[in-house]
Amino acid sequence: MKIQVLAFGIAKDIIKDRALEMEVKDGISIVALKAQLCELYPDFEQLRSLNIAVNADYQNDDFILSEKDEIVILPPVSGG
Amino acid sequence: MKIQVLAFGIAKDIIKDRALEMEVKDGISIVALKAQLCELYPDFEQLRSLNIAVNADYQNDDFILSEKDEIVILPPVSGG
Amino acid sequence: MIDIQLKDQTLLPQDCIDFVACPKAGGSSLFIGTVRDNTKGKQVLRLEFEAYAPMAVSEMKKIAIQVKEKWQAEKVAIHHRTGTLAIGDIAVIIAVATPHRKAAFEACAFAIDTLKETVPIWKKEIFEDGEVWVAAHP
Amino acid sequence: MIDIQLKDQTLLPQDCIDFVACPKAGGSSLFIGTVRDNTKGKQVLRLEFEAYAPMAVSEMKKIAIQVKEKWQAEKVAIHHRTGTLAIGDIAVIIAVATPHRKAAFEACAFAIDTLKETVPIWKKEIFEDGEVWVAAHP
Repeated sequence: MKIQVLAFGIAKDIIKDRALEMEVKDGISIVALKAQLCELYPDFEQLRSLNIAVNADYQNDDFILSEKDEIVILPPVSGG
Repeated sequence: MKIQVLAFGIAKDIIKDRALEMEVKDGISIVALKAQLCELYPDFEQLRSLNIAVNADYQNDDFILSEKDEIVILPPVSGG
Repeated sequence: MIDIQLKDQTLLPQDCIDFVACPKAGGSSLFIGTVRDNTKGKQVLRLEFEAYAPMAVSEMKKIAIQVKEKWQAEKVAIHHRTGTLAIGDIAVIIAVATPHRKAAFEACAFAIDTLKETVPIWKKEIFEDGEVWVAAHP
Repeated sequence: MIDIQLKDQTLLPQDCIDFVACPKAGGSSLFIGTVRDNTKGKQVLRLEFEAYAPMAVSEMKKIAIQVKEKWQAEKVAIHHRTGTLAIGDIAVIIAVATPHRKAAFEACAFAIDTLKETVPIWKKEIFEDGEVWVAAHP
């Protein structure tokens, strides 16, 4: 399936864009998506943490993604 | 010696005035003054605490008072 | 720097915030104490605060100096009200700016706790059916 | 009651103070986070804050709800800035009103600690000689 992944903060600098279209296997899990992202952009492995938000919520590594989800790369947050 | 003692809060209600003139023995200590006050006004014994300030500062029970000191009865404070 | 005020006019949090604002400090903590509408469920009509002014100011100064020393606070403001206060009025404001936020909270909590123990200010609660000097009796 | 704001305009402490003011609450605690002029001794020129807005707002709401439940807070305000901030500008304000003051400090400290861990907002420090996304790397 084809998914759109949004990026913020340093993730935007790493992919050099605000969003990324990716071809992934159907029913991919978050952990597998992270692995695929790290393969495409090894700089992700240097971060203190890497989370994926789905529809504006944190989800665990085993969460299964679908095409209609809003998927966002969350590098380590630093608000406040 | 003759001393002037100022009162605030409930102490003012107990002595029914803002100040009190007292005849005390020369070189009286704070603890002795407190005893004399409690004898004159037994209501002081009902308070949670009773402190005497000398020249706008806390002093211990063994502090010796003199005529020129500014002496103030401090009932339990409740600011804030 | 320290700003101590004891006055019978409305206290303004913004004054304290402006005073402690400081480019070296990353965080400031404020405590604002207001007049509650009840004590143990009994409706309070108003409060009256009385202070032994010279000593109250000097005890508040001592607290501010301790806060500066113990928590490396850049700036400390302590403002306390006197006179008659209505429900919701501000009785006290404490503001502390420190380089790191954990210290700001600790310092601010220490300041209000100590103020309530040492500063010669007394408050009387006025109820429908009488009045009470707060905390006078055990 | 809860007031969550994420905006690219100046944050006003008085707005938060007014929001949490409440006759049932005897005390409110505020935290004001400002832009420091240096990081580890290195001069900061300005900060840029970026947020994943819908999730940032919903995570701030979660914090406010937790604060209300854990500390019986009457009112909670969390305002966070986005965009470009100069030294001394306010990045975040948290205000909590509780019936008793100890709870107000604890709740306010919890809120800012949690915000820094969970809310998807990122800040970039701009120095003379470069820029850094804060806390991105170990």
